[in-house]
This record gives sequence, structure tokens and C-alpha cells, in this order.
Amino acid sequence: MSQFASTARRAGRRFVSSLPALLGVLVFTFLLMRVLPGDPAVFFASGPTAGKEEIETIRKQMGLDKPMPEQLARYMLDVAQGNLGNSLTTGQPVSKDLRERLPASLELTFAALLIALLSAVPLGIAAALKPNSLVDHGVRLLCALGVCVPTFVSGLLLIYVFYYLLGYAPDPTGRIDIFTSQPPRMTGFLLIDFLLAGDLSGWWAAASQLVLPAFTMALFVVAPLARITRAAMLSSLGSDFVRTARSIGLPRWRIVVVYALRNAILPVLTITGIVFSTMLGANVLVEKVFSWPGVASYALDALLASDYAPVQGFVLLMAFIFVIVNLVIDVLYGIADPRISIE
Amino acid sequence: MSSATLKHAAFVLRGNPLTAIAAFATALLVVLAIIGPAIVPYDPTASDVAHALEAPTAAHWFGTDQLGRDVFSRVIVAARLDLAIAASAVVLSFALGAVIGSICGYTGGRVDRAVGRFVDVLMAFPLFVLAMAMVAALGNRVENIVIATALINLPFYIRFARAEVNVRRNAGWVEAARACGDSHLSVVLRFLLPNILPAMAVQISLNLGWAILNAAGLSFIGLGVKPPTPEWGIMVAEGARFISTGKWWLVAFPGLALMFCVLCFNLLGDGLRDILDPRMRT
Amino acid sequence: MTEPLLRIEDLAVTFSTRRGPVEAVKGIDLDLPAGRMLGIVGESGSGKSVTAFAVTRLLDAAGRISRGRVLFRGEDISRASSKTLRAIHGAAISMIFQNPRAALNPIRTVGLQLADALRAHRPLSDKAAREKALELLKTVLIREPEKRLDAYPHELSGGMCQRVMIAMAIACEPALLIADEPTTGLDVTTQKTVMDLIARITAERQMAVILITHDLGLAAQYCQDVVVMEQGRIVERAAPEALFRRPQHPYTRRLVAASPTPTSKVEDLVADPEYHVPLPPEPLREKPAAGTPPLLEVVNLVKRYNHGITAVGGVSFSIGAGESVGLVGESGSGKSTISRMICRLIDQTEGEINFEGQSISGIPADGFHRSPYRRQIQIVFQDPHDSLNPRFSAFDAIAHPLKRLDRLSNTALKERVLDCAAKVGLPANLLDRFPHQLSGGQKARVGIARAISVRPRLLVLDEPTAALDVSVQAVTLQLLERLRREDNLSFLFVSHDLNVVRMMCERTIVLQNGCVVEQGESRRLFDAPESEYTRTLLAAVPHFEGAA
Amino acid sequence: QTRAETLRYVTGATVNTLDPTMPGSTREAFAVSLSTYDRLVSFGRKQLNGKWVFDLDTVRGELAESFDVSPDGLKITFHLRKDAKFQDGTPVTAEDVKWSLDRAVTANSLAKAQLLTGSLTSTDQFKVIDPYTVEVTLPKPDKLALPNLATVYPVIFNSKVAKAHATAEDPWAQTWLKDNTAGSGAFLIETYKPGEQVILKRNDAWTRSASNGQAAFKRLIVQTVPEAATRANLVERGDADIVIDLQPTDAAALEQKGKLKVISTPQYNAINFISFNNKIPPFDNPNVRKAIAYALPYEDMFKAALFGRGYPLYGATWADGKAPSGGFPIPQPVNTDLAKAKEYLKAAGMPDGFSTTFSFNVGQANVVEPMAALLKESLAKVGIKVDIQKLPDAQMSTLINEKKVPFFTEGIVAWLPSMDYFYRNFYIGNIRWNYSSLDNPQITEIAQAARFEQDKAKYEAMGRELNTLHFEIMPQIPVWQASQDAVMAPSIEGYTYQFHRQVDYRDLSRK
Ligand SMILES: Nc1ncnc2c1ncn2[C@@H]1O[C@H](COP(=O)(O)OP(=O)(O)OP(=O)(O)O)[C@@H](O)[C@H]1O
Ligand SMILES: Nc1ncnc2c1ncn2[C@@H]1O[C@H](COP(=O)(O)OP(=O)(O)OP(=O)(O)O)[C@@H](O)[C@H]1O
Ligand SMILES: [Mg+2]
Ligand SMILES: [Mg+2]
Repeated sequence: MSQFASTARRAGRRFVSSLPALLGVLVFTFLLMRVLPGDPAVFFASGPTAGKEEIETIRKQMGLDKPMPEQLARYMLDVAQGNLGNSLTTGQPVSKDLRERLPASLELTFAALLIALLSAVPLGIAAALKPNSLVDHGVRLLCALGVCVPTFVSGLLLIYVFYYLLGYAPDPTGRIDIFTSQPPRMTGFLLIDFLLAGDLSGWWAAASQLVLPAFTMALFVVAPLARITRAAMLSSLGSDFVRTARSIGLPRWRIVVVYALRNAILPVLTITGIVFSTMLGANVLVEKVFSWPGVASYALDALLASDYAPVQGFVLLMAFIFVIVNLVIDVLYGIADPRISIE
Repeated sequence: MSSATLKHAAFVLRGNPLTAIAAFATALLVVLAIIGPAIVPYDPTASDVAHALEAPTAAHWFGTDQLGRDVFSRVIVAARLDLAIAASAVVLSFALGAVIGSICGYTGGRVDRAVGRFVDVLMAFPLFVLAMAMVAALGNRVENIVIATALINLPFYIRFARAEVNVRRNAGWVEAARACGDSHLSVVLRFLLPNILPAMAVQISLNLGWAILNAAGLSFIGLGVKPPTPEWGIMVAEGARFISTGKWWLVAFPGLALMFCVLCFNLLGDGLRDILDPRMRT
Repeated sequence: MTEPLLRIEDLAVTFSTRRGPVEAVKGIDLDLPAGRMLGIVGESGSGKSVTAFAVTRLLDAAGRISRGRVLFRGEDISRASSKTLRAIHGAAISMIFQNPRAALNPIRTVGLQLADALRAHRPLSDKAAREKALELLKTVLIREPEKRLDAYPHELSGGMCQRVMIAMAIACEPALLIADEPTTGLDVTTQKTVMDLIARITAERQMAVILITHDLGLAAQYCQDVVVMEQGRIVERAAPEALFRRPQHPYTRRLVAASPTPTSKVEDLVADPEYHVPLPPEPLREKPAAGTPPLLEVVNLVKRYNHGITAVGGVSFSIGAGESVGLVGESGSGKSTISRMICRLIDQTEGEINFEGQSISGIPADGFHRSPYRRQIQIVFQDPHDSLNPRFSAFDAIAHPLKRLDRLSNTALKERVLDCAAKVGLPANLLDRFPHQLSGGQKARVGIARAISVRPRLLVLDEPTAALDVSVQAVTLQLLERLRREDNLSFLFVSHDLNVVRMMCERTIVLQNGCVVEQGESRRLFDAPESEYTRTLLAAVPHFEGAA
Repeated sequence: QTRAETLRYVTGATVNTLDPTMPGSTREAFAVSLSTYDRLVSFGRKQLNGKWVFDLDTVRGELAESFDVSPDGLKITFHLRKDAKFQDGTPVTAEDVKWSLDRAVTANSLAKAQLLTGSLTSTDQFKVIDPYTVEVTLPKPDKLALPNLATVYPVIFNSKVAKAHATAEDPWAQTWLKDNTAGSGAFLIETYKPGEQVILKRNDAWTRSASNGQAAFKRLIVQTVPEAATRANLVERGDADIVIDLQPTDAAALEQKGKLKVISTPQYNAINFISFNNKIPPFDNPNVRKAIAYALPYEDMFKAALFGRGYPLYGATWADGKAPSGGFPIPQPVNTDLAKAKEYLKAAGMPDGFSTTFSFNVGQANVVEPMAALLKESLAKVGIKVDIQKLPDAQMSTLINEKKVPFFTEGIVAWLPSMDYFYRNFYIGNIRWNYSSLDNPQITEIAQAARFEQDKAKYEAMGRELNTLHFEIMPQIPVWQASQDAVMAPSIEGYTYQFHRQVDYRDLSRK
């Protein structure tokens, strides 16, 4: 269909036009990392007897003995070939580490986003249907409460209450209870892999591990989502076409869902995209608190250790995901809003 | 602000008790930030190891911390620094973002595309990690925390200002100003910028809270302000580690202060939106 | 007499605002028999729309019917339950709104929206609904209806959207159709076709119609009865011929007088002696000495935008000192583009603009603010509200060019501003108000005062009254005319209202698709148009003389 | 296997390699390698204040059934156990030992620098006598040669397997061994997720535990849990069996609750210092250093930072101003005495004090931050204005290595904590670990001489001299030896404080 073709073409154009941004991210990160005063070689040559020689060894191993432009050129060449370098922190190739950890981060982020959307959209709608009512104020307060607690505090509190005091939650030590055997890795998403393996108790174990961290993260993003849903719903409920819909006698639910909500979804979609990519990068703290083996905590450790390659790889990955998410949002937007595709 | 605006504000506040409360509380916070150090019962940095980690008592309303410092005094005194961090970070990114964004939105064309690219690069960064890296690179001084927070907010301001100016750049009064002999630059700076200010005020108030949380997050991973400076974020971050040993007051009080502050800003932002929304006006 | 289809008894509508309750409709009585078309006219804010929404119970949450009854087929619907209303909406009473594009759901195809309207009241299969929708589109004379069924509103022109809106309104064969300014925002020519369509369809189906408009001509042309509303009350009701020939109520009289007709003069526009300030006589102008260049000369002006749109394709004309030249044409014909080029707000692609014999087209628009000619050419914009900076008080707005171009300050500035304000009849006590605190007519005055404050020679008026009510328009036009006569200003008067241009301008230029199709003495041009296009334009103008 | 047969160890750090000699190996990696590989010899253990700690002075055979040292101390002969098998079932032979030791002194790895301290530098020193006998030759008799072979580096690889994975660029199969093991140790790797967890299962063929049996646990989980509070929760709720890196508060709280077994051992081979760079003014002035030594609020710092969990190195009295003992470290005769501090400042020509920056590692903030705050407060009382600087770990180590930090706190560890080892490795030369950048010919000379001093009494005298000198010039201030708090389920037994400050999983069993 032509709409599909035009959407695809637009997506393709968007992707190509975002390549320079990716390159910018790459160079910028590279430079930023070199500005860090820490010398990874020294940090990692920390054996009890590490001396000058050992530092030099590591430095050579990391290519730090070369002049900076050469390092950059080499790095770009490597990246072009899919080689993101090696992590000193884990001793593994960065691309392998990221590949292994990304599903964890994505699974967490998706779960959090799902929780957030499932609570924010109804809240936003409820608020918009009765603006300035008690419901509206309640939603507003609830949202504000969600964003005013630092995630690490809400995370630690949730652990304290649900794990330590009540014992409802499993131990907050990663994606799955250590005594549950892992499913065969197909997608890397445990919830999916367990289903594919037909292991329901495993699925349950993984899901219950996921609840607390996902909830912690969701808490923080419910507010922007609910807020935008409310605003979008208000404006579409007040729009002329909703009045038209009323004037032709459509049932109320149809007006709210088909006419108002479907139009209000557009701005919500945009915000969802932004929220998703910020979550993915900003869940450092949640991952840390819940020992979640994701990419963000990986990058944090590397950053504190001035371990260049993982940080650079992480940032590049995030930028790439950002671009992809934007593309997806764009495509969804194009599908949801026919006005876009002709531009 | 004209008297009509004030009247309108009063009207909105009456219809919206949460905003009114938030406005009052924010005012209180500001007062506290100003007079805080003068009214606290103890020197916020004076240690007294003999009385370390004591639960709240009549002498120490919020208890004492690991060094026996009075948590109450520290929480109060921290208001100034926290508000300063939030305000200066937001003002910095706002000032830069508004000017850059306005110019882009007004001129369009090549400048706009170039800046757009830069914004894309910034946006594509995982922003919290960027802030971490910046603070790590520049050193964890208050200025650098402010700069990092400002930088990661910058793209949003640029985009926002750009969009706001874009819808106004074809307004009659913009052309009228040019017909009255204003150059493009003066149209942007004297006409468009003041006009988008109210809309941005909402963004600002929401961001204020966010800036404080950001600083708290940096503290949690060890990149916050220097000890022994009292700052809510760092107090919460340190106190959080005492949750499991039941020393709840270490995290609870600074945490509540932080929450309270962020909550006020958020509610205020919501209310501000209503005050400034022309559709709400009759 | 049988029971009328709709009977309104003592209907009052109250809005709760922050200044307390406001009664927007203050007790009106109205009868509408089946099959008749009733016009409601009146100035903006007189309560026309509120009445319509009250009848259909589509009022905002803030408004409520505080008094009175609305009897539809003898049944009071003013307090009907939402269930009853849903059954009535669309099936018995439907509405057509102003701004058809916004009134349609932008992300739903026309076909689906029509189907929604159909299926709201009768159970229809998808296929049947689609077929019925197609039929409806054929009824409203949309070209290629099969294709339009799957089109989105943004893919249709404004006129087409309005047709779709009409199709939706008549989908379930209601007995009453309420059209709230159905043609505002449409071109004169489109307006005519849409109105003709409504008239024909409703006549065919014996539907009663309430046509809400502020265009007296339109009401006169199509309605059997007209009511005039003023400030929430009905002040007069009569058949159109009688109403416009012999208006009884002073308000109606004022309204009729203020509506320009092919024969009216600027002097006559204001009927109310209270407002009437006699115009100075037309100054006697000496014929300019041979060889003196005209004040403004435009030679072969071309403007092309990116994407190869040619907005203006080689326009030449000139304006003498003290002369007023009209520029008319459909929407999109390039009128504003020409105005902006002459004001040096945008650069032309090709062509020459000479001011008093000096070429000003060589000065780039970006740098024109430094040119001494800047103060000679000023502009008044279409929408007086949009052209005032919301953060400038009236004083600041008028003072702004004086500060910039004349470098005045303090007392000198103040004097000049007061002077200008007085000249345009703006009370000095309004000067510290902000735009949103001023009425439309007051804003228009501020805009004009700002433009004349630096004493320009040429004033470009880009549809200066398009957003104003007829009575305000009348006053504004008189004001402009007086300024021209007193100060020997030259006008380039852009408008799509041919009657206004005929009144205001000695010469008229007719523009189509960026090209001049005809230009000449206004009187000659309107009496005996040479080009087909001009004739179409003239024919489409509604006028109430014709109704007689 | 059941939960009871599994040991779950949680830690804030990560295992980043299976080859302990890889540059950048973490301490957790050492601990894992100790279980997957055997070495020729290992340390015995002794009781110190009622707690088991490793004993530097008793070295016993591990893969070696026995060993003899020649009377001149130049030859050590190892007789390998005949029953020792690699995890693939092949016997451990002298060839494997030779290959492994060659690798240790040749390959670019951590082992090289370590073995150097035991005079082990060249492949020529290792000779295969017969399939079960290896001879190590030393250029000089060296007390540290044998202990060096008991450290984590000279592990014995299955040379056949390793060689199969060696390449021309990588003759020692370092790449492969990073992610794989080829050892004869008590445990086999089951899964290895760097940065997350390592799961090991028992090597049933291994019977070299203290009781000459298999390892007690059938399964071993080493898991990374970055949040210290969470680790405390885990062990308290019984979900984890043992943890050694809790915050002092948590350890103290858990000890107080009494539900768990808490074994708190001062890390007697590690020392925490308040350090100065003796080359950067004003710290080049010994009076300034002494002033600070007397201005530090030792007791408060010890209490607030460590909750008293450690062994203080202050507050001693040296009767005649001379060190009473030749060990290192020993408590210093300093205490908080602001009047004295002021005197020293006056003597240094700075009666009104000065301003400086005190730096520490973000990674140690838990402990050090309160300490820094107290230090700042106390020094302010004598007029020294301190700005506290918290540096990410990598930055801190870089700056220290570049000798750019004037005033900071850091710690040191010695695996082979003999007095001369400390002085030689932490006070000599332009190396990172010479925090004070000390360049004192007298200390250098005595320390070098002590290395090869075989006479115990003379060695002791040298130690006393060095200690006295150290106190006189005060290059840095030893403050304490922090405790390692091993918190474990009450059922866990056999915990010993080890030289690498990690748990030796093979020691542990469940009641
Ligand atoms: N939601 C509302 N809240 C308060 N007042 C309102 C509201 N809607 C309409 N009004 C008031 O009701 C009066 C009548 O408005 P109405 O829209 O009926 O005017 P109108 O005759 O249709 O004018 P126009 O020609 O501009 O459409 C106006 O004074 C307006 O201010
Ligand atoms: N900035 C622009 N870029 C591209 N095309 C433009 C631009 N401005 C105007 N146009 C096009 O130029 C043509 C003439 O526009 P213009 O605004 O001059 O018409 P107009 O006669 O003033 O119409 P209206 O009566 O609606 O005001 C239109 O087709 C319009 O779409
Ligand atoms: Mg209306
Ligand atoms: Mg126009």
C-alpha cells in the first residue's frame, strides 16, 4: 500500500538523517572519556605489586600509547566493524557484554513502561473527564508524589518493605532467583524465554523479580505520561470534532475512546518515546539498587573506573536505541496520524 | 505583570487549592533558604561522635547522623544550597536554551538545522550518564553539578523555545515590529523571547524539582557535592544506606524535605500552566 | 396554526465565570415551523451560537439553561436526559459548524465518520453503511465520491469538508438543521455553492433550518424569516425584505446601514448619529506635474517560494500620492505576498519597486529597518488582535515605531502617542490597557495609530477589517478614509470584500493566482467587469437588495 | 543438590577473569581462582585473638606432597602428589608445573611483578627433575621465595589443554584462560557471567581439603550485589550464606542482633593511612606532617568511620621515643593533642595554618567520608583549612600514581606481610604505592638489607630502627587496620582470614 511505502520511506529518511547524530555522539563520547582525568591503566594495574611496567602493559593493550587522533580513527574503524573494544572491568568484549545485558535493561524498561502506561493513561483520562474535580486533584497529587522521590530511595524502601520486612518479594539480586535454572537463551528476555521453554514456574520467578524494579522505575514516569494524557485528552475533548461527534448522537464511550482518546494518543506517543529512551539511560540507579545486570549499571561501573570502551559502547548503544525508538515512534505516529505521511 | 494577570492568578489559585498550597510552601522554602543558617539550633557541620546515630529526641528533633551532627540543622541549612543548585542549573539552561531555541525557531534554515543536529546529539545521549561523565570529568564541585544538570536540560529548552517561537514567528505583531523598524535580532530578543517566557515558566518549575533529584542521584553514585556540606541529595543517599539498620531518620527527614521541595515545584508548575494558559482566561 | 417544529420559550443561558454568573442569552422566544429556513443575525457575542448550542444541548460544561423551555415536536428537551438527547442528536436535530476542517476528526476517514453518523441511530452492517455514506457524498455533490470515502479531512479543501459536514448532518434525515456560520472562512465563490447546496437539500427534504450568520446579505438571500439578536435578546423578527428595507429597531437599523452594499458610500455606513463624525471633503488634488514619478511604482513583481510555488507572477501597478488602490482576489491569490514585498518585509524574487522614483527593491528586506524609507511605508494587518504584541500596552504599541524610527522619548514621545490616539479616536484612558483588554474595534484603532504614528506616505492595508464586525468595520473604514483625506495618505487596500473595495478605492486591481486579471477605475470595473473571473467574484457576493 | 549443599557468597565487586594473573583482575577473581586451581604450596593457618588467620610462616604442600629447601637456601625441591588430577582427569605432572611457573615469570601478567619479590624471575630457575619432581633455583637465599609460590598467581595450569589454546601471538593462552579454566582445583566452573555471577560445582576428584577430603559444598555461587545494604539484607534473611564486604554499620548491627555469626578480623596485612606527598609543600616539612599527626581526631574517626571495627595504630606510648618492636605496622605514639599540633605548626613557620585539599576515593566514601569530615573539622581548630575532594576511583589512582595528590587517605595491602616487604614496596622509589613519595636513603638501605637478613634478631633490630625512623620523619600516618567483617549464617564453619582478603571457599562447610 502506498501509505506503507511512504511511511517506510519516511522512516528510512529519518534513519539516514540521524546518522550524523550518531557519529556526533561517538566522537563526543570519545573526547569526553579522554577528558576524564582518570587513567584506566593505572586503575586496573592495581595488583598489590603493580608497577610502571604493568601500567604500560595495560596502556598498550588499550591502545592508549597512541596519539589521540589515531586512537579516535582506530576506534571509529573498529566500531564500523562492530568491534566496541574490550572492557577491563569484566574482561570481556564490550559488544558481548552489551549483548548479554541489553535484554535485561530492555525487559526492565519495557515492563516499567507498560506499568506506567497502564496506570498513567487511565489516570490521565479520569482527570481529563472531570477537570478540576477531586479526581483531577488526586491524580495530580499522585503524579507529583511519584516524581518527587529519587528512584534509589523508592527502590531501597520497596526492598526494605517488601523483601526485608514482609518477605513478599524475592531477593533483589538480579533478574532471576539464583536457584532457578535459566531458560535456554533465545531472545534474552527471560519472560519470553521461559514461555518459549514452557516453564511457567520459571516465568513466575522471573516476573516476580521484575516487579519491584519495574515498579520503582514506573513510579517516576507515570507523572509525565499522566500529565500529557490529561492535557491531550482535555484538548481533544474540547475540540470541534468531539462536539461534532456529540451532535450526531454518538454514544459517550465511543466519543471518549474513538474520537477523543485516539486523537489524544498522538502526543502521548511522542512522550512515550522520550520517556522510553530516558528510562533506558537513566535506570542506572534502579539497576544498581536491584543488582540488575543491565547495561546502565555496567556503564556506571566502567565510568567510575575510567574504563573507556564500555562507556563509549554503552553511549553509542543508547544513542542507537534512541534513534530506533524515534523511528518506531515516527512510524507509529505515521500510522496513527494520516496527516503526517504526506509531509 | 499586569493587575489582570494577578487577578487571574488569584482566581486560578482559588479554584486550585493544591497550587495555592504549593505556592505558599515554595515561598516558605525560599524564606527558609535565606534565614535557615541563622535559625538552626546547631552548627550543621559540628560533629559530636559521642552522640552519633541517635534517634530523634527533644534536643535533636530529627536525630543525629553518623558523626553526631544534628540532622534538623543540616536539613534546614541544606535548603539554601539545594535551591541554589536547582535555580542556577535551570536558569543557566533556560537562558541558553531560550536564546538559542528562539533564534533557531525564528530564522529556520541552516542555523536551525545545525543547532538541531547538536540537539539531536545531546538528546541521543543517555542524559544521566552524560551528567555523570561530566561531573566525573570536571570534578564534583557544585559549579560542575550545576553545569552538568544545565547541559542535560538544554536540549529540552532549545526544543521548547524553538517550537514556541515557531508558532509565533508569523504572528502579525512580529511583522508589525519589523515594519516599525526592528531588526530580526531585536524581534527575537525583545518580542519573541518575552512572549514565550510564561510558557517556559511551567517547564522551569517542573525542571527545578528535577534538577534537585538529579543532584541527589549524582550524590548516590558518589558524584555529589563535597562533604561535609549539607545537601539533601547526599544526605538521602547516605541515609539510604542506613535503612536496613533501622536508622530511618537519616533518610526520612532529608528525603521528606527533598520530596516536599520537588512536590511544591511540580504542583506549582501544574498551576502555573493553568494560570498562563490563555484558554483558561475569559 | 399547527404546533411548530421547534418552539423556544423564554430561553436563558447562564455561564458561570470567574466574575460570577453571566447571562449570555436573556430569555428569547422563537417559533420555527417545519420546512422553513430561519436566519439569526447579530454581531459577534450577541448570543447566536449559545442559543444554537442551548437548543441542541451541546453547551460547554460552564453553561446551563437557567430558564425557559425548548419544545421540539411539542416535547421539552431543555431538561431531557442524555439518553433522550442522544436519540435526538443527528436523528432529529443536527448541526453544521463553522470551520468545517476542525469539525471533522482529523485521523478518521470521511467514510468512517459518515458511517459513525449513520450507525449512531440505525443498525447497519459495515458494507451497508459504506454504501449509504457513498450515497450521501453523491448527494452533497462531491466529485469522485468513491475516492473521497477513504480520504482524510486534511486531504480535502475547506469547501469539500463543509460538504462532508452537511452530509453527516443530513445522514439520518433530521427534521431540523442548525447551521452556525457554515461559510465563514470560505471563499466567496465557495460560500455560494455551499449555501446553494444547503438550501436545495433542505428544501428537497422538507427540513427546517436555522442559519446563524453575521452576514446580513447571506441571511437575506436564503431565509424566509430573519431574527436579529443583540446582547442575548431578540430585538426584531421579520421577513428579510421588510427587515432590510424598513428596519424597525435602532440596532437593526445600525446593522443594516453598516453593511456595505454595491451602492453604499463610506459616508453612509454609520447610521447612528451618535457615532457619526462627518468626513472631511475629498481633497482636491492637483494633477502631478508630468514626469514626476508616482508615489509607488511596481514593475513586474514576481515571488516564487521554494517548491516552485509562484505566489506572485509578474504584477505591475502604480499608486499616486493620496490615491487609494484596491487589491482583490480569492484566498491564496497573492494579495498578502504583494503587500509584504511592498512593505519590504520579504524580498521579491524578481521585479522592481520604486518609491518616489527611487528603487527600494534593491534594499534587502533584512536590512530595510535601517533605511530612511522604512518610515514612509507602513502596514496595517488583517487581524488586529494578532498584530498586537500581547505584552505591549496600547501605549507601548503606538510608541514602538516612534522610539525605533523617530528616536523619540519621554514627553515628546508621549505627546505624539496621545496625538495619534486622538486622531484615531482612541480614548486616552485606554492607552495603558493590554490587547486582551481591548475590543476588536479598539485594537484596530491601535493598529492604525501605530501605522500612522511615524507619518508614512503609503499605508498598506492587508484586509484591515476582515476580522471585525460590520458595525466596527464601518467605523474603521470611515476612520481610514478620513485619515487619507486629511493627511493625503496613499492606500494599497487589500480585501476580498468587493463592496468594501468599491467604496474605498478609486482604482481596483483584480488578482487571480498571482496575476493581474483586470485593473482600472473601481466604478467602471464593478459596473462593467471585463474578465470572466471578476464577473464570477461579483456574482458570488451576497447582497440583501436582491432579496427585495 | 540441596540448598544446604550450596554456598551462596555475595559481594559488591565482580569477578572479571578466571585467570588470576590477568592484569586488572579483581580480588573476587583471585578468590575464585583459588578454588579452581591449585598451587604448589599454600599457607597454613593460625589463631590470632581467637580468630583463624592465614599463617605466613607455615607453608604446606598443596600440589606438592612435600618440599625440601637446600641448606644454603638456594634450591627448593617439590615432590608432587601422585594422585593429583586435573579436572579433565589427566595427572598433574612436573611438566605442567614448569609450564605454569614459566608462564608466571614470562607472560605479561600480574604474576611477573609479584614473583620478582621472591627472586623468581627466569624460566631457567625451574627444572623438571622427573615427572613428579620440580626444582626451583634461587640466585640468593630469599625468605619470600616459598611464600610467593603460595600466593594466587603461580597457579598450576593443565599445560596440555592450555597449549592447545595458545596461538603465536598468545603463547601462554591468556585469552582463552581468561574465560576458561584448566586446573586441578576443588571446584569447576559451571557458569561464568562476568560482572554478575560465577557458579561453581564441586570437583569430586579433589581431596585436598584441610581434612583431606572433598570440598564441603557441592555448589558455590559467587554473586555480585552492588548495594551493600541489600547484601546485609540477604545474609540476614538467610538468602546468602556469607558476605565479607558489608558496611561497618551493617556489620555492627548484625553482630548486635546476634542471629548471625560475625567474625571480625583486623586485616593485619593491610594498613590505612592518612598520607602526604612529602614532595609537595607544605608537606615537605616534617613539622607540618607531625602537626597533622597530632591534630587528627583519631578516636572519633575510628568510631564514626569504622564503628570501632579494626585495630587502631595510634595512641601507643614509646617509652624512650624508640620503637618497641620491629614488626610492621605497630601502633604509633600519637594521639589528638591540639596544643602539640600548634607547636609543630609554629615550628614549621606556619603558626596560622594553611589551606589544603584532602582527597579520597568515591568507592570508599562509606567509610572515608565521615572520616574526612571529622578531619576537616579538627584541622580547622589548628588553623588548617581543608577542602574535601571526592574522586572517582580511577582518577584518584591516576593522580596518586602521578604524585599529584598532596593530602589524602589510602590503604595498602601486602600479601606477604613481612616488615621489609612493607618498607621496600611502600616507601621506596617512584612507584604508585609509595604514597608519601619518600626518598630516604637510610630507609632504603636498611630495608634492602633486611630483605636478605637471615638472622632473626638482627632483622628485628633493623625493624625497630626503621620504625623509629618512620615515626621521626612521619612520611604518612598509619591510622588503623580495618577489620574484615565476615558475616555468615550460623551454620557456616571454617572461615579463615586469608592473605588476599577473600574467603577461601574450600575452607568452609555447613554444620
Ligand atoms: N464558555 C463560555 N463561558 C463564558 N461565556 C461564554 C461562553 N461561551 C459564550 N460565552 C458568552 O456568551 C455570549 C454569546 O456568545 P456566542 O458565542 O453565542 O456569540 P455569537 O453571537 O455566536 O458570536 P460570534 O458571531 O462571534 O460567533 C458572549 O458574550 C460570550 O462571551
Ligand atoms: N512562506 C510561504 N512559503 C510558501 N508558500 C507561500 C508562503 N506564503 C504564501 N505562500 C503561498 O503563496 C500564495 C499566495 O499567498 P498569499 O498569502 O499572498 O494569498 P492571499 O491572497 O493573501 O490569501 P488570503 O486571502 O487567504 O490571505 C498561496 O498559494 C500561498 O500558499
Ligand atoms: Mg458564534
Ligand atoms: Mg492574505
